[in-house]
Amino acid sequence: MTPRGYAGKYLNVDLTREKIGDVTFPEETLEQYFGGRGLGAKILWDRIGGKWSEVDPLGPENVFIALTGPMTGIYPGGRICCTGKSPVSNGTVGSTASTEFAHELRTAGYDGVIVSGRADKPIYILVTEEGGEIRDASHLWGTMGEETLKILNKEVSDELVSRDPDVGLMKEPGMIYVGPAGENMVRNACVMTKLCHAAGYGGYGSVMGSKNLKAIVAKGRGPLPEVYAPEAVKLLWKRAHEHLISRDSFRRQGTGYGGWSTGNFYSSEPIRNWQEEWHDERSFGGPMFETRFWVKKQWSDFNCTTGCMKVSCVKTGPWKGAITDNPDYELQSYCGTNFGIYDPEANIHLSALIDNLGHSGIGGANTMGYAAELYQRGILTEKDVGFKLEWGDTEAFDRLARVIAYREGVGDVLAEGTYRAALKIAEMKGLKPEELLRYAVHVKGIEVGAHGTRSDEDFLAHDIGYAVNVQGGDHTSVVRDGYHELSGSVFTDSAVICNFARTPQELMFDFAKAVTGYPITVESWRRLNGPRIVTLQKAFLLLGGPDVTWEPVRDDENPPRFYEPLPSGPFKGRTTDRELVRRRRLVYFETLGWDERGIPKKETLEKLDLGFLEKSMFRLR
Amino acid sequence: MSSIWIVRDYENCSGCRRCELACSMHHEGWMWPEASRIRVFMPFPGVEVPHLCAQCDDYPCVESCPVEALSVDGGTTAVIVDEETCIGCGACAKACPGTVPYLHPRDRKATICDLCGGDPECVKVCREAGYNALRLVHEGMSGHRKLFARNPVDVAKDLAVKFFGEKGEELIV
Amino acid sequence: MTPGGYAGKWLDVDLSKDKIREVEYGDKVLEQYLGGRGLAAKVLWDKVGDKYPELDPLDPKSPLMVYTGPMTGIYPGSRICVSGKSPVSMGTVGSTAATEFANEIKEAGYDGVTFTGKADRPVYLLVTDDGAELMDAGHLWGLDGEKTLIKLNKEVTAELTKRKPNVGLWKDPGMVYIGPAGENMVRNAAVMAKICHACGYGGYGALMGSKNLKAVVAKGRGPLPKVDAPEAAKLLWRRTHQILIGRTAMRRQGTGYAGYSVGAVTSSEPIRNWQEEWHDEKSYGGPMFEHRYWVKKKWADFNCTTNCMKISCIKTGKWKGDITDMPDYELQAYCGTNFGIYDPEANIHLSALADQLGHSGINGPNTAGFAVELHQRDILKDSDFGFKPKWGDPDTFDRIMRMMANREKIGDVLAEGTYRAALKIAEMKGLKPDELLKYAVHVKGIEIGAHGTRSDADYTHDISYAANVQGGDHTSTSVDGYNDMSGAVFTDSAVFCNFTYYGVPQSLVFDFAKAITGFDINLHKWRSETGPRIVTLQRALLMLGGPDLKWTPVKDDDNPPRFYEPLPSGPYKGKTTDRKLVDEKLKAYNETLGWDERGIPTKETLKKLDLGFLEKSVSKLR
Amino acid sequence: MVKPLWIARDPSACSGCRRCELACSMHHEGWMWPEASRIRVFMPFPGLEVPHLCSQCQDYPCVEACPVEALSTDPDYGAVIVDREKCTSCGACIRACPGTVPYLHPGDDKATICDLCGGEPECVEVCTEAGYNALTIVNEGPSVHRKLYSRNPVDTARDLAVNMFGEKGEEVIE
Repeated sequence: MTPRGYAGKYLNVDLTREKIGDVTFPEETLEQYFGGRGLGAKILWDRIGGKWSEVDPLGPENVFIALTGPMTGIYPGGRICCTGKSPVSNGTVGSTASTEFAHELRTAGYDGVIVSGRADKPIYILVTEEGGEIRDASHLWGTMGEETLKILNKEVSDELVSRDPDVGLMKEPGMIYVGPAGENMVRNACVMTKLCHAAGYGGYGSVMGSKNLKAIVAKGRGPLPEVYAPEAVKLLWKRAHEHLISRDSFRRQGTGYGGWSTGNFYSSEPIRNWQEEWHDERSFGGPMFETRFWVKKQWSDFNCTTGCMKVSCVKTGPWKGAITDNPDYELQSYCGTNFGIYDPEANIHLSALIDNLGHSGIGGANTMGYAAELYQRGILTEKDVGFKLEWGDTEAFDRLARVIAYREGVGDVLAEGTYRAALKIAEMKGLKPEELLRYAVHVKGIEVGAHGTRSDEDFLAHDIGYAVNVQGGDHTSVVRDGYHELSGSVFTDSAVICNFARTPQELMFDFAKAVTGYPITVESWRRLNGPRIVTLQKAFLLLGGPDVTWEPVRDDENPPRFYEPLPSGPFKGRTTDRELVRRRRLVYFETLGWDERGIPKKETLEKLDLGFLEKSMFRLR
Repeated sequence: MSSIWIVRDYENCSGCRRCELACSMHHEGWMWPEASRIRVFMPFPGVEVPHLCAQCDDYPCVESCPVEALSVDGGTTAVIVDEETCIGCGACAKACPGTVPYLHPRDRKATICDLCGGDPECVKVCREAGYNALRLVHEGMSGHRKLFARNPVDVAKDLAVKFFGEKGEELIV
Repeated sequence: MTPGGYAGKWLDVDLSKDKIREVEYGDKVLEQYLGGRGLAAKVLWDKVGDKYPELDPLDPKSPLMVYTGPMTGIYPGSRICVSGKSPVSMGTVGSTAATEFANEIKEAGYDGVTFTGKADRPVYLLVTDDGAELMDAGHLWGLDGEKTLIKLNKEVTAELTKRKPNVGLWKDPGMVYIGPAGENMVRNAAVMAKICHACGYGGYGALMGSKNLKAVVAKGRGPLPKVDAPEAAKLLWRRTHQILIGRTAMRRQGTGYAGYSVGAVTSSEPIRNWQEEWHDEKSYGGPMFEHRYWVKKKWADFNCTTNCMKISCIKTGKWKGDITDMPDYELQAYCGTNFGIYDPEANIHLSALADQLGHSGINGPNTAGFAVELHQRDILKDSDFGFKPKWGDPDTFDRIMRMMANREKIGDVLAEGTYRAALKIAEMKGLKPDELLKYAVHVKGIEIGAHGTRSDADYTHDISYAANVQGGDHTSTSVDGYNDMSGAVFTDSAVFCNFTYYGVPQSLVFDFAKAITGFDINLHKWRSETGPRIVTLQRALLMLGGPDLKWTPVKDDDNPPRFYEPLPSGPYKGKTTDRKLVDEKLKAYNETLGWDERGIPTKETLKKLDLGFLEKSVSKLR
Repeated sequence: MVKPLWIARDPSACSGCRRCELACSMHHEGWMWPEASRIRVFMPFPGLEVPHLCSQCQDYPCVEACPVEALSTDPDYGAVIVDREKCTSCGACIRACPGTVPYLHPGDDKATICDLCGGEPECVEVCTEAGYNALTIVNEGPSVHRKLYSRNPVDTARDLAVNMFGEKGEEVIE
């Protein structure tokens, strides 16, 4: 009997042998790992856990997984979770993005798509109620995000209507796709969807690119999966929306006001590759985006009333026609203040370009900022780059983004992501790696989100937030204390719902219980499900390889720059407290039942039903 | 009285100016658009901008007053003008990033929105007409407020581009 | 003591002698004529008197009135009224438009301005709290509406800021102005406001042009005038707005949906110069304007919550950058179906062009349509135009309207308005006038509004235009000489918007008028005395007419010939205006108003309505 | 006379949250079933969401076109009522509708058309609750304009695109 809240089956695609079939997972696994980030990790272990260190993330053996969770589409803010062995951290990241693809997949009767192997020519996968099929995508290979979306929209809609002509108008399919960056396997490229939504962390765009997989498209017409207690769910659904509607300022501003306030209030915004974190450029304030550029002021994703997204459009000047979301805070900062740019119009242009190229707005822009600092310090010269790369020069960063996406010249090195680019450039320039890694702001290879830890005023990032995070610099899953975030981001990324659609925890967990019928509580998630998922991800991270393996404790650390004193703003001189980080790291390991080097202890693995990890963890102790 | 703020969505403003009438009727007893604490600018027809105090977090107007005629209402966070003390020098208007205060046509006293003690009349008539260009929210002090103290002509320039695209840049000079 | 609702002072500007005086009108005159349309006719007579028939409207001595009314600004939907001896009908028209100028001039302490004489160089009048002054407008002469407004806005705001720098920001001034059509004295040119609002009927744009008067600008900082019963007025103000807010369809669609429904449902829309009045072009429906072009969906004028106005903007293609209102029904019809055009984008362009050139959106395109029908009937040739005009081709009408505004080629003749152009072209082509007047759709020289009478399904019927002292003006059509006296005659004299009058109980409106003015004003008194007084005065002036033409009683009190041809298509095919009914109702109308059977006011009526001063001139007409 | 009630729709105010689809399907089908909702939100391009539902045209082309008289109009509010037994899923009503609004139900393949929830549409409730007001109830009697709203959502989206994005709007939808 299909577990409640699940469509009940997953599409399994082997691209090398062009074999497509359905696969299911025992109810016990679903109860333990739920979906998305958690279930993805378990699938990865079952498939390639044994030879994890040897698997090349960009090789055919790596598995690209797009999963929903039991609450996706039913609870406000439906998202898709992309995961697999990460080409950036060599561990795993539960990288989510809001998209209609998620609930379309579920209404087509699938909870996820698992892709292994490598296609010999560009293809995309179409999932409908009749099952999955592999279709040619050669005419799509090389197209930018906006083009891909337009062409696929029409092509698939026409195809589905032709198959069932008199059923009436066919709504558009949902889809996830990669841009040129993913196709050219830029390591931190992301999986794009809905023009400006991205599963940004983890570099899964390059994993799709490595499999010649241009897109996965889904269109279903069935109902959302049955739930355990329908009437309870309907009541909780109403109450959840009432809560979301009550948050007026967030609905009004979305994250589009952060570009000024994070820098000005919290001094934790990346400015010129994190050389500073404070600014007071009023030209970059929310109203300056809203009044001139927001053509739609409440743009929501499936089943969500927050409407934190906005549609911006540049209507005049050289970048006329650029369309993207507010941009959301991460891209306001990374494609704005991080480049020394405080002009909303330029910021919208660069955000739209980065989305269309398929770069990760955070990872890609971090690497571009890193290159600009090397240029500032003379390590990279105009000859190396091929053009002048001054801070604040939008044209230069526009070219740099394209050069990296198409791996031209220095772009080929920078396409390896900030960490590996640092090592390569050190080699090229005959410098010691440390001299380059000083400016690389990453943790475990994953470029840090736009929330610094030095001011300690930020609402997200503090001392060990990134240091011990199994998803490295991922700001959406920063660690607080090894306890709270387990029922926070670990839960939302496994139930695959939006972090911003959080309602009071009892309501969310009652909702989860009413949907699945599993005896989930905040407590059970914080003591068992959460630690189990995080420990499994920690194991992957520790195994690492093949090109990089992280050194326990030494690499469970903030980037060097986060220990330099802040040079400006009200918190000038302040920095992350290294001693506090060391102490809290130990407490964190202890809380999760890991030894002082962060290796999961034997009894912890037993307790969390992760016995299968003992053999490989033993070797690391 | 919890701290309140008037959210203003310029795009929704219809230009009916009922806020000016409601405000002046409340404070002056009769319709007096030029004595209303909220004044609707229209640098170009169709581009109407309601202009009113944004209660900046650092209150530059209160700081700039040479005779301390301006104070802050602890409850509503509104700026309160002591008419006797005010000498009509206009310092507060110059200090305000959006030049919101102005001298009353009757007695050249500084005139600034006092949020009607917590239940603004302008918001009522705007909501009644369904425009929601002015909305009352119960939110604490925030640094974003000051960003809304902008010269209405600058706001209008942005609105014109949003409404009319390229043509918008020629309309407000 | 000034009655409630009035600022109490009017400006009297002699442009020839650059002299500006302040005048006052006694309570009696104000109670009898109220303001706007009524007061303007009285002041016109007082200034001209029995020499009225000899007065050429475009002569410097011809006065131009720019008047508000007691309810302007206070009652929802404030407007300005422009009047004087009409260069088109030779009578008077209370031509109104919604604009902030109206409440600004009252806030500056004046109820209106009367212009006489002619300035030796282009000027504009600036009215502020400190009085009025004539400013140079040399740099504005020749500019289209949009540029005039942009320049004047900046210039006046800068000037006022310079004069009183530290009072804080100066709000934008209100203004009325003319475009090239007015400057070149196109007979039916309009007085423009707010880019797309127009005092369209009467040709007062030409009157302003003839005086070298480019614009009248006002910025006041005072309160709106005191009223007789403030608390009652406030209560009625709230009550009226509640009613206006309840009218969801009018607020949502404005008149922007009528371009389709007046044709498809009531078969009374001008198509190819009224040759047809029905169409079912779905491409011309409201949603086709709303989704693609309306960039602002709720645009309102001062103190009004109907917000029937919308703003359209063409963002792509040949006419990128054109901005106008929705267009409102009259221009959707006259700059659209009347040209055989059913494409919203072309209609928006032509409406914007008509507004920028300063044409009246109804009268100008009526003449343009008349010209193309003459070409269709081979009376006018390609050579007259300089190109081959075609129905349905936007460029044809774009060029004709520009030619009319700049009086080039045939444009110079067409600029005289449909009626006089018909006479001139008959002369030029050696034809009998009637052969051309057959296609001229006007009454008393004033081109008819976009509501036909043949289907009888619209609000315009048999004598709506025939008995109307303002000819083809669709906003103040005649009904029975009693009910219509409290319609537009009242709203154009109290000067507020028709759309905020219909749909609000008349008793409420008249209570509001009483609360404001303190006059003994009620529905019956207005219908039986005040209304008839104003209309009788207008009738007298209309029939005195001159100098270049005089209307023949009864013969000219009639619909245009075309309105007696059977409708060629649509559900009302074959139906037409019933001539017998027109004659009957016209007699009843004259009788109700106390006019003789030729429509000339009798001696007793003049006496009864306190219009004795007209007797000497009117007696000559009997 | 039909009681005055109509769902006024303003696509430019639609946020794309699709709660109307959920509320409608929960009401009619008992559970969240976007594709079985009588109102479906089309999104030909992100940002251009168009709620697509019956406009109760005053001449009811769909009712006229039905070969087996499965469609009728409800006396109170003039909604189109589908008799699911009689319906043979031939699609005639779909082709007859100027906006191709009806569709065949994914569950029982029968023609599915909005019945205005008997006068208190659920979709309007959730839309006004969220403050978008893309769907609002207006007490207006039948008028010729209703049929004009029955347009193919892609055409409406093309217009919205130009309105929102200017020239670029012409390129975003094939």
